[in-house]
Amino acid sequence: MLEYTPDRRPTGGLRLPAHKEASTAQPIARGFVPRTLVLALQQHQGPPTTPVVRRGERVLRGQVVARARALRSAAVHASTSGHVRAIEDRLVPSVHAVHRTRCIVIDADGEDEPLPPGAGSAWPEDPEKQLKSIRDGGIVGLGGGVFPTAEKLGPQTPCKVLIINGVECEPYISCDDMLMREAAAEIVDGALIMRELLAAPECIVAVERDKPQAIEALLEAGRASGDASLRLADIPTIYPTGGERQLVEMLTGEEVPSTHYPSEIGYICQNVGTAFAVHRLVRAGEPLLSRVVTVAGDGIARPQNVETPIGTPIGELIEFCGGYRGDVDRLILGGSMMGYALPNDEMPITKGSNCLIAAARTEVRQDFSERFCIRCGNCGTACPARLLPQELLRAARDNDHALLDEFGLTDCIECGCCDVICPSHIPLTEVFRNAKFAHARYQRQEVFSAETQQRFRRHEERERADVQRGKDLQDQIRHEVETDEPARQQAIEAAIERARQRRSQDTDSE
Amino acid sequence: MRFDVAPGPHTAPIASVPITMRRVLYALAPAALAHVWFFGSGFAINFVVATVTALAAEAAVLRLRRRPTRVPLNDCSAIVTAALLSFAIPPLAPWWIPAFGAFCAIVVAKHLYGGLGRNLFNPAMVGYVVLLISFPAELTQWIPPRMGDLDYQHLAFLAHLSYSLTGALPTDVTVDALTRATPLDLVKEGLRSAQTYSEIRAGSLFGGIAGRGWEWINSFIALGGLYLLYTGTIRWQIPIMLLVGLLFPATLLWLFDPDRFATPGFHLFSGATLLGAFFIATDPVSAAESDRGRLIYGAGIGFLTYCIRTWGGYPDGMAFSVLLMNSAVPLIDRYTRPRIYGRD
Amino acid sequence: MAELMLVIIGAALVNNFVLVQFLGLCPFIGASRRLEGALGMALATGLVLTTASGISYLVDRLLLIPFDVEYLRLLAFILVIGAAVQLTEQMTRKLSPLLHRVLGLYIPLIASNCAVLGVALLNSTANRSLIAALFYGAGAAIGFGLVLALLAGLRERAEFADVPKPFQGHAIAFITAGIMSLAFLGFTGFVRL
Amino acid sequence: MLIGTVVLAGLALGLCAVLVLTDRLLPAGRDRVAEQVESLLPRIQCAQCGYPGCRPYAEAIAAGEADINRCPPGGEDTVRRLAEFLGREVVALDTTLGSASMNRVARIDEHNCIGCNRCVPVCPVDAVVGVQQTIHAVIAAHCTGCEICLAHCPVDCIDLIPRDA
Repeated sequence: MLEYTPDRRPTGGLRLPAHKEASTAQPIARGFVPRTLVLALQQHQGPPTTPVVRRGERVLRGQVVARARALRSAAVHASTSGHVRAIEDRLVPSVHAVHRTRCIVIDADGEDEPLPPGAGSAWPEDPEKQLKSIRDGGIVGLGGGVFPTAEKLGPQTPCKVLIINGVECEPYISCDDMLMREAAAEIVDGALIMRELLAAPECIVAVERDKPQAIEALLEAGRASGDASLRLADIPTIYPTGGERQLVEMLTGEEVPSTHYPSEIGYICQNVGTAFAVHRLVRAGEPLLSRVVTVAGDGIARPQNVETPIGTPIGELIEFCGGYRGDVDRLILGGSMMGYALPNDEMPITKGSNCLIAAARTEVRQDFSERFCIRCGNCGTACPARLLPQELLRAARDNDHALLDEFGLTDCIECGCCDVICPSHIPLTEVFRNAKFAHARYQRQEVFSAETQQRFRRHEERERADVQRGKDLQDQIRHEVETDEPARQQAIEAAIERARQRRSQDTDSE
Repeated sequence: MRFDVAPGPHTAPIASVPITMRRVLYALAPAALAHVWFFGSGFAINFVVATVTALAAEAAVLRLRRRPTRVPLNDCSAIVTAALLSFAIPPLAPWWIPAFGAFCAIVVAKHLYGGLGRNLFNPAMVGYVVLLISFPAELTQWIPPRMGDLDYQHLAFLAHLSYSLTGALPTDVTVDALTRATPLDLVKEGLRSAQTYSEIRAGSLFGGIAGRGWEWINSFIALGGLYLLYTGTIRWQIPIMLLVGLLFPATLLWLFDPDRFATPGFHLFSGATLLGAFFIATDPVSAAESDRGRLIYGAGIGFLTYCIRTWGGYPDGMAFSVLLMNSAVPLIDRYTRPRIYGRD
Repeated sequence: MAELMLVIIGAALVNNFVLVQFLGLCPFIGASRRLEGALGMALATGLVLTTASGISYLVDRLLLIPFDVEYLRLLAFILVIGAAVQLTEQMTRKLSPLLHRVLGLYIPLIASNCAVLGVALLNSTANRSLIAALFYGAGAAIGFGLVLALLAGLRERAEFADVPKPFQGHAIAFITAGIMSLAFLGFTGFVRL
Repeated sequence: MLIGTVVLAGLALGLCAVLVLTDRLLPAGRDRVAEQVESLLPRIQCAQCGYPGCRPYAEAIAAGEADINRCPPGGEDTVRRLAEFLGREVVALDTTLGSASMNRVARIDEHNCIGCNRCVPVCPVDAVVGVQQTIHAVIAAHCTGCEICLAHCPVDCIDLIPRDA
């Protein structure tokens, strides 16, 4: 396995303090079994799954509780054995915000009884069936995007490079780092399986330079795997080079067009956690039942990484890590840059939750007083998508949608760099998020207006056609009247003649 | 347990406007001390008068427009404007010169457009140009540096203060005795009257590279500038390109005809070159916004300064070229937008 | 050749028609609300300026002086300028209908632009060759166009500034133009004509 | 004196000749301004601007006869877009013309509809479905909220509800 450093400099981005020392001090805590499970039916980007269990039914660990129909989906499994208490709507954290969705609530019985060994299906040979079993194994992208892995590994544009993303550049999050240190061999094996499935000529594992133990472990595992074409790229510690688009530009120099996904131009990015899950599914036949979650922040007694069963309520996870310490100002799901604040801690951990920060008052932004923009351009320099946030801010506040298109609002990845570097403390990311909603509504209205114009044009054509048909009819009648006018005249006279003769016969007969 | 919900990135911002402005003031401090050391207390008096007028004018305008006065006042951008203005005007200027200059800068150039961040032109330069054009006499009353071997008369602090406030001079001293032309004036008049540059340089007011006293002040300014660059308060595009825009034609023409053109070193260390490069042109509000735009903006100021100094009527063209490029900024911004990621 | 360059720089920058000689102020303020309109106006006025200065110079040298009817100079020049404006009007209506609509009334108003008449008269009084007159007209056109584009850019940016009520609209435009003319005074003494 | 008038008359005639010549030579440019103006309007054909549809209103604006603030469904946004496109002053919206808005759709009250079929032909986008003697219905996805059918219903059973209700 060849280690190299890409010779490109990332565009924009910030060097942020990592805040990862506390959570990487001890190894991943394993063997945690929660008391209850709340399994959301939709824990991936795509259509929701349908439940296959009823209330009161007993389920075992690893048993499918919700089946996925389309390929663009992923099944949901019971992460521990127990009884299904109810199937109801609950508040569940998704990729961008908290939303209400149907969940299966299971009361764990504490035995954690697994399925009988023969139950798991063996790893099939034919690639089509392999994708189906990945989907039925509930494997999704664990980097935070929760895109169904089956659909991403499926046949579309031929894959040029498979990128295993272990960059993890956002502060506080360290689940990938610990996973790479402790399970490097499994990750490399999972990567090779995926590469075989995609028939990708190249495979690059990307790790940030500030994770030496992880790089060491991966190099060791890479040499052991004996695959020569595997490469490891160490990436400068600049946020947000971990984003798909930024990583593709960093590793290949090619820019993903703003209207496409990286997978559509041949670059498949998979998180190290996903590679590990694929390995577990193929080698041990075990579906995605748990994931490593970083629990960090000054408000936690024992910050650490925990292998958490999917569906564990956050409150129980925090209890496992020693509960809160001091006054916790904010509970953030995700990193301190792109994560969002949770209203309470009763919500469950989903497949996409990679980090939980119980932030004390000093760790998070307190004052939201905003000044005028002094056009210093720092945000433009820090923007990884090379946008001009100060112009976007002005267009958004003026809600001038043509200008928003021109300055590339839809290309904003909401990484938050411009917010952090702005000397006037303007909440730029929040402004852009709201502007995106308004912009989407504006675009829908434009499409609706164009359709209406078409419908009105068809309506007018049909009316003109009716009027035209009316005129044609009249012309036809007038034509007929003129051409056979003499014939009609004779017919009338003949009729009069007959009438006169009949009358004369009546008078003769009297 | 319930928590409060706040939007957006949770990391606290790492910069703020007051810190930026205060850093600029710290960077200017050594040069200000050198100015007082070489040219007497004139600078200090002007600075105090300008700052008081600037803050008073800002407070008055904000109260007149019923706007909160506490936040804008403590970002001390008005003090930075006053400081830059005091560097530009001669030490021996009556009190109403800095006062009127600061008034024009703050009220006309800044608050008529809506306050910090909205002004189109650099306030300090607008104030200075208004003074330069309306009161040319007072604006040329420069005094020679207080060097050991120079035997020019100098005013003590109290005499200076009384002249500034009342215009009255001690009995045996006249204004003409005190004032001397600046090195830039000497060079321009000398070259115009067919003297060769080396003859002019031989004059007593000239030190190692440029005007005596001024060399030191400008080196301290350069020091302050490097501090700003190091702390990231300003970025390298504008200062470097300004110096390139100025020194490139200077060296070219100097190599072409050393007698009729001043040396690049002289241009670098005289007049407001370094002050303009690190403090005036890098005013974020009136400068171009994208990095490419700043390259053009800086180079433009440097080149125009050189043209005005060599062929123009005024000794130091920095103020005029800053305003000229400020008026070109909207066009520069429109045509130097960075290419968005993923779009051709 | 250098002398011609000096004529252009002189007309465009040093004694700029709008900001130093204060000629042609009404279209300068009127047409500079939007940058596209301003660029269109700059082109139209530039076309009129160059053609009018050329033709008026010929009319002056070939018609007025031989028949020594120089007292009719003003009338003849107005005729020439009117024709040039009508020519520009036709071209904009045919080539870019949108620009014609955006500028609307301002194209015929070029005829009343004192910079255009100014160039024609200045050309005739100063004894210059035809080429110098054309360059002088071109310099005036460049100067007018440059300054109009600059002000349009500044005014578009001033729209976002929260200008106090009494200064909104044309007032802030005049103040901006005033500061620009301050800046252009830096060019005084540049060209010793 | 005579020479002066002759010179001026000659000059004037010469210039006119040139102008007539250029007028014929220049190619007639295609006038797409009306099309572009129409693409800025909401195009829901509500005719509340006083013109029978958006195209005639766009042509009137392009010709300079109509003012740019006569489009109720477009609101302030359309006025600003038209002002920016045509380089004119932004004028306050004329609110007396009507209150059509794309955020509302028509709904026929099934209890009162007598199947008179008068609303179907007047709907500019054929969003009302139904034949004589049957209860009619509005396709919400196609309805633009232009309020034209409201006036034609003899039993007044059509009312406007928010679009995403």
